Amino acid sequence: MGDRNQVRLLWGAAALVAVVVVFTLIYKGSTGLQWILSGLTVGSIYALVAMGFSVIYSSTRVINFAQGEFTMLGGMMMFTLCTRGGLPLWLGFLLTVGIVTLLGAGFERAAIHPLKDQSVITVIIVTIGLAIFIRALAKWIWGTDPVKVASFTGDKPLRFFGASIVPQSLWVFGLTLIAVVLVFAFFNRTLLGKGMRAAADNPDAASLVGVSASTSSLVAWSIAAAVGAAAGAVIAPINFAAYDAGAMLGLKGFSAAVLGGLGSAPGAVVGGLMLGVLEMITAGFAPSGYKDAVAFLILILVLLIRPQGLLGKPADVKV
Amino acid sequence: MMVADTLLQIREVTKRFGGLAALKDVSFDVTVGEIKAMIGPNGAGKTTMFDVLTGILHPTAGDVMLKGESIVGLRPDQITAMGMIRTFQTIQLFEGMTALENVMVGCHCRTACGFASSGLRLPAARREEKDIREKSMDVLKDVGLATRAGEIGTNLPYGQQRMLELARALASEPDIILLDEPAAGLNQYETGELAGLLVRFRERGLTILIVEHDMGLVMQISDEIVVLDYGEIIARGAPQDVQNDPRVIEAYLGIEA
Amino acid sequence: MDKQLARLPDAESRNYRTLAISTAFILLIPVWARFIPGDVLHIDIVNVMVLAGIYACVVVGLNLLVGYAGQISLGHAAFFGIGAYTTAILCTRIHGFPTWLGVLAGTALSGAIGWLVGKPVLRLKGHYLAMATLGLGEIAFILFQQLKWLTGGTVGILNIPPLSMFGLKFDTDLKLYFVVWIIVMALMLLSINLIRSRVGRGLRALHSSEVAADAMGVNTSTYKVQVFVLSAAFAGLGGALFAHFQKYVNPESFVLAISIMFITMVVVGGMGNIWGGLIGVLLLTFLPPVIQALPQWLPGLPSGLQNFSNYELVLYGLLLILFMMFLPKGVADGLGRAADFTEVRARRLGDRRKAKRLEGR
Amino acid sequence: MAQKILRWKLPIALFCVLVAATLGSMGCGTQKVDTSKSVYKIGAVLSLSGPAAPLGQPEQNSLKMLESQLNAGAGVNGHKVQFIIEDDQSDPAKATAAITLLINQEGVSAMIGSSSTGATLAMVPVAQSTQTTLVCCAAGTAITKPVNKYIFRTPPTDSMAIDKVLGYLTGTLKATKIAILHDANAYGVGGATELAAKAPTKGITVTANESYGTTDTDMTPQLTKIQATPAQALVVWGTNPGPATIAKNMQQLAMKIPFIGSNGIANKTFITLAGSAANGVAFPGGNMLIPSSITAGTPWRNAVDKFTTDYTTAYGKAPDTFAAHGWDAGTILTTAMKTAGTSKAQIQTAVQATKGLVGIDGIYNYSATNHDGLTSADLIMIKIVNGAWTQIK
Repeated sequence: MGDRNQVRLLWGAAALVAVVVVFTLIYKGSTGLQWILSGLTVGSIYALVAMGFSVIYSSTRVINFAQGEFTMLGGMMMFTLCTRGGLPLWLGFLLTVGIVTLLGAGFERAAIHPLKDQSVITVIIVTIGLAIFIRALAKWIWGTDPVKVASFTGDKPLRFFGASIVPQSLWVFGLTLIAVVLVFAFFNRTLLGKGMRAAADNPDAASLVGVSASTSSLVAWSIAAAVGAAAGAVIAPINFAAYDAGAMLGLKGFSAAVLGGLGSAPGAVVGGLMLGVLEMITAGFAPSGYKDAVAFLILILVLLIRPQGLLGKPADVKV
Repeated sequence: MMVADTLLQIREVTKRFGGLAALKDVSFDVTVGEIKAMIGPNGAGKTTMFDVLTGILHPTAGDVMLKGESIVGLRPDQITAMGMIRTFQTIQLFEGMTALENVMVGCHCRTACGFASSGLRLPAARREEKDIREKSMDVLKDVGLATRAGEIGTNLPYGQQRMLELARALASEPDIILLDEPAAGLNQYETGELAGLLVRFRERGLTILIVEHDMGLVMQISDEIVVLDYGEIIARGAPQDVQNDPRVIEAYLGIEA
Repeated sequence: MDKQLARLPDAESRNYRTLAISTAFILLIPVWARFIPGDVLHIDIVNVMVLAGIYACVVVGLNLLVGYAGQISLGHAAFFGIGAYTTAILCTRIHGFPTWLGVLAGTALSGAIGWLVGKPVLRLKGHYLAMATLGLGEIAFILFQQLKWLTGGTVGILNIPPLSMFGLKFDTDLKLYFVVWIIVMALMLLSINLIRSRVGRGLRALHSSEVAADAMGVNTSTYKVQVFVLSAAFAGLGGALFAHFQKYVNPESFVLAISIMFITMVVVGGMGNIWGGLIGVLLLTFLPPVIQALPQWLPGLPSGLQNFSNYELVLYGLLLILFMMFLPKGVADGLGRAADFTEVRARRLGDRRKAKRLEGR
Repeated sequence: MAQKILRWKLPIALFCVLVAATLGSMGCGTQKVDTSKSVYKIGAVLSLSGPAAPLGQPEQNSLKMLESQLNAGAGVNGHKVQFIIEDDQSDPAKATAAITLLINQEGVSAMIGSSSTGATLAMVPVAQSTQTTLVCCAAGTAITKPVNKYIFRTPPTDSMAIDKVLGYLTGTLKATKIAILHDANAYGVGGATELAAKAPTKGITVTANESYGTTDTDMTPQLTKIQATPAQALVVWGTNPGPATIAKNMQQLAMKIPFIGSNGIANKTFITLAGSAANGVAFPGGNMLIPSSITAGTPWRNAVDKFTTDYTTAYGKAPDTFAAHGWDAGTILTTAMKTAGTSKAQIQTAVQATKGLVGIDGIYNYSATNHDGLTSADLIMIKIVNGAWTQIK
């Protein structure tokens, strides 16, 4: 498929989404706006998780099935540190991110690094093992009941044009924006980041840039864990943190990452927001039981038209 | 039905990747039973041409005819079935398969048993399997790898891996075989053997299109040479003519300097 | 001498022998299972083994897809479910519908749907294929939940009759045990044949390098679809047996976690090793009860560990990681190497002879 | 030749070992000693992990408590009682395996469980084929409708809760138009379907019947849909955290219509999660949640008070209704075994003959045609006022 077609397709997709959104707005007015706002909130949550997937993928080609668990841990830590421990938000947030990042890095050294020569699927199964492990541990520590973390800046909804949104959503938007800018800058502006991308494309090139696959993997896992934890901490007040929240977040995050194109941070955001908005609009129009089915159907269709996701690089046919 | 004795006709083939053209309306024929060499500096588009010929890539423009039928748009396996097969610049033996099994894969397009008959091991399947084995053994003997049949292909020494790839290709009973730098990484002695082998096959009526950097080999065996540079044919003709062609020398010096 | 060479051992030559013996093993299990006191291993072995056999049907097929053709699927619970629901619906709605026919129908329908979705989806590669299949699995799950008129919604389908064939009624776990495991062994035989065959080589070639396989004349796109259909059919068969085993189906038995369990069984057991699927199933089936039995074996464990539901999954996750770290090619691979070891001397002996003969060439 | 022998050596050796083991064990094949003579064994399959874990764990707690209390006393007819508890991980297949294990290997005389409707229905065929009495802690109507000889239930059924809700809607709220928003899982769908079916009989029209995924984090689209209808009240059928999210979303959308929950939110967790949004929410729940709702001095009230204090001292938190379900299931079976001993047939008869048994959830009366035990009279409507439960008289 030539580049021109690619671009055309992208615009096509964008136009399609735009049409759907505009239609919803016209047809449903403020209600439609409400759906879209909710969609954007949920979408940014997906986007944040998706970014974790993308970071690890773009530098190691591995899909980390424990990404959702990092997010879950983020929420649970916030609960322990701030709600239970009474620490100020900013401190709790920093500690949360710090601890989970260490966990991520530690796990990479302990279980991923030793597998550097193994097939990707093997590593993926290891991440599944990790997910089970973390989830069980969390259940052991925090029990089965979902917990509540107070919103950062109160629950008084902000309303405009008849739609309303909780302040916490703004925090989620903000974090998403910061995260995507940082991650993007890291992979495209810093030498290390560029080196890591090269490392994934072809190890020899990487050694030229002076980045070993080993460092690359360690850094990637740390970043992914950090993003995941930050996400968990910020979304905890919206979706109640619970030991088993990771599974759903992981699933949706993975979907978003693939939809946007694995390995592209902006793609993760686009994918996440698209998924979120589509889900909410479907929930609004269709019988709500089918909303996830529709979301997945659209996802699959997108992949069939564009096998590498919306912003992903096409897989090169090299002999 | 097929044109005189030209086996492969390449007509103004152009291949663009995004902006830049890897091949600019290249045209030449390969006649039955000849050894034609395609040479040129790295990045001249030789491998791209092979990919186009074998259906891995589709030409942006132009046409390719095998035995008088256009093969543009056909799947690689269909083209192989039509009697044109290739080897790869970087050895592409199948992991975990014995030398024998590798060659047996080569027989694929000449055999028919599908999931049902193979899964149930019907008599037909057994018979076919036996034939495939024996034929593959013969091919292995041909290239002198008979003693290695039971070993995992990728564990063989480099030279023998090249030979094995050749054998695998031959097992598909091709009319024309495209060799992508078959001598790469071979030592003097092995290269000599390869040369002998190719000539022998040609005597059996096999047509060969070869891409090779080893000028010695090229000059020794090829009947005609096509020189590519930046995706365009800059010279063609008998070995010695091409050898003395200023543009060719320039092109090569160009990359050496 | 050519004959001699033509009979050279290839990768699978040992399998038929192993299959025969392992069949004997497995068919004997119920006999000695009765003498394992329940407090050693806290499970009903026959009952657990029936379920294991049912999962094995799925995993053996999935191994052909993932291990040999190198195409991943995270949605096989869907085909498992389609098989289960098909026979469940037929046998409960149509009075006196022959259950074995229901099983066949389940297998067939599952395969057919596998073809429908496989054709488009298998153009995707790697993680994108994983995502697409995962999505299909989720969609199937949601349909199982939402199509109340057909599937009974979340409540599911009750009172599914036990399996019966040629006038025999397989209404106890023990009877079903033999049916299920004979089927599993039949599927194993089928897979071994397949892997040894032209098709099998094609699949392995496709796994190793799609481009090279294409160039060697293997119609990879068709093969992908066909092997996907086959694995879907196996999964459907497993699901149908499951329905008649549990006599009740509801969507909860076909969630994403089950798909992931299947793929995990394949990988832990050993991708691209015909025994991998089987070993993976047995391993992951018996791991939890063994873990559960740990406290009584090592009474030193802290009391917090005594409550099984707390630590079982923690250990399970850990072990999964460790298995992959120390046997990254799967347990079957490890066992295989162990078995080879006993043969090494014999092989050396044989090879030397062969070598001699060849020198005399 | 040597080759061949060696090739066969390993498998054959293993094979012989197995055969030897088999024959050996047959020789000294003393079946494992049957201890059930001295101890009354009751099996329990509960969801201790997975989605239904919040139900299974309190049930396990109270069963353990009951066991120790009985054995501290005379046990049952002088026999010690043992509840053998298995985790089904909220997975039907695991539930089937667990009940088979308990009946075949452990030789239990009766069964309890499971916590969720799906797992319970998966256990029914086994209980039936082994003619073992199964007292379940799940509320799904499908379990006892039609009545199955061996299957009994402790918790109030969804239909009872629904009757209670309908009564509240017509009586207190005088509502004629309601909207339903339910979890897409078995519990939510079961309740919603029945509510939608019964509402018209009470002169109530359902203006919207929407669902949400158990793990969804935003239900505003469904709510806006409902907002667009003339519904005078919203009935939410689901378990935490869904309803809490809905309460918060309603606050966000400034929806003022009353929120009526299911007995799935009859726990303090809902109040914690929903915070201020929880105020004004009404739901059907067991009397035991508000002991004062039971006439003081009655045996039931005393039982509830004792249970509550014991449980709180044992586990550091007040019991919820699930704890009560577990306790009652245990009590019903042990009471039956007083007369029936370990004979499965007699246990079934005895349980079915239960009359006026004082439990925690209520007073149990079973019969050949009714295996539900309780009636909607055993439920009350509860309203959350300033984060605390108050009974709606």
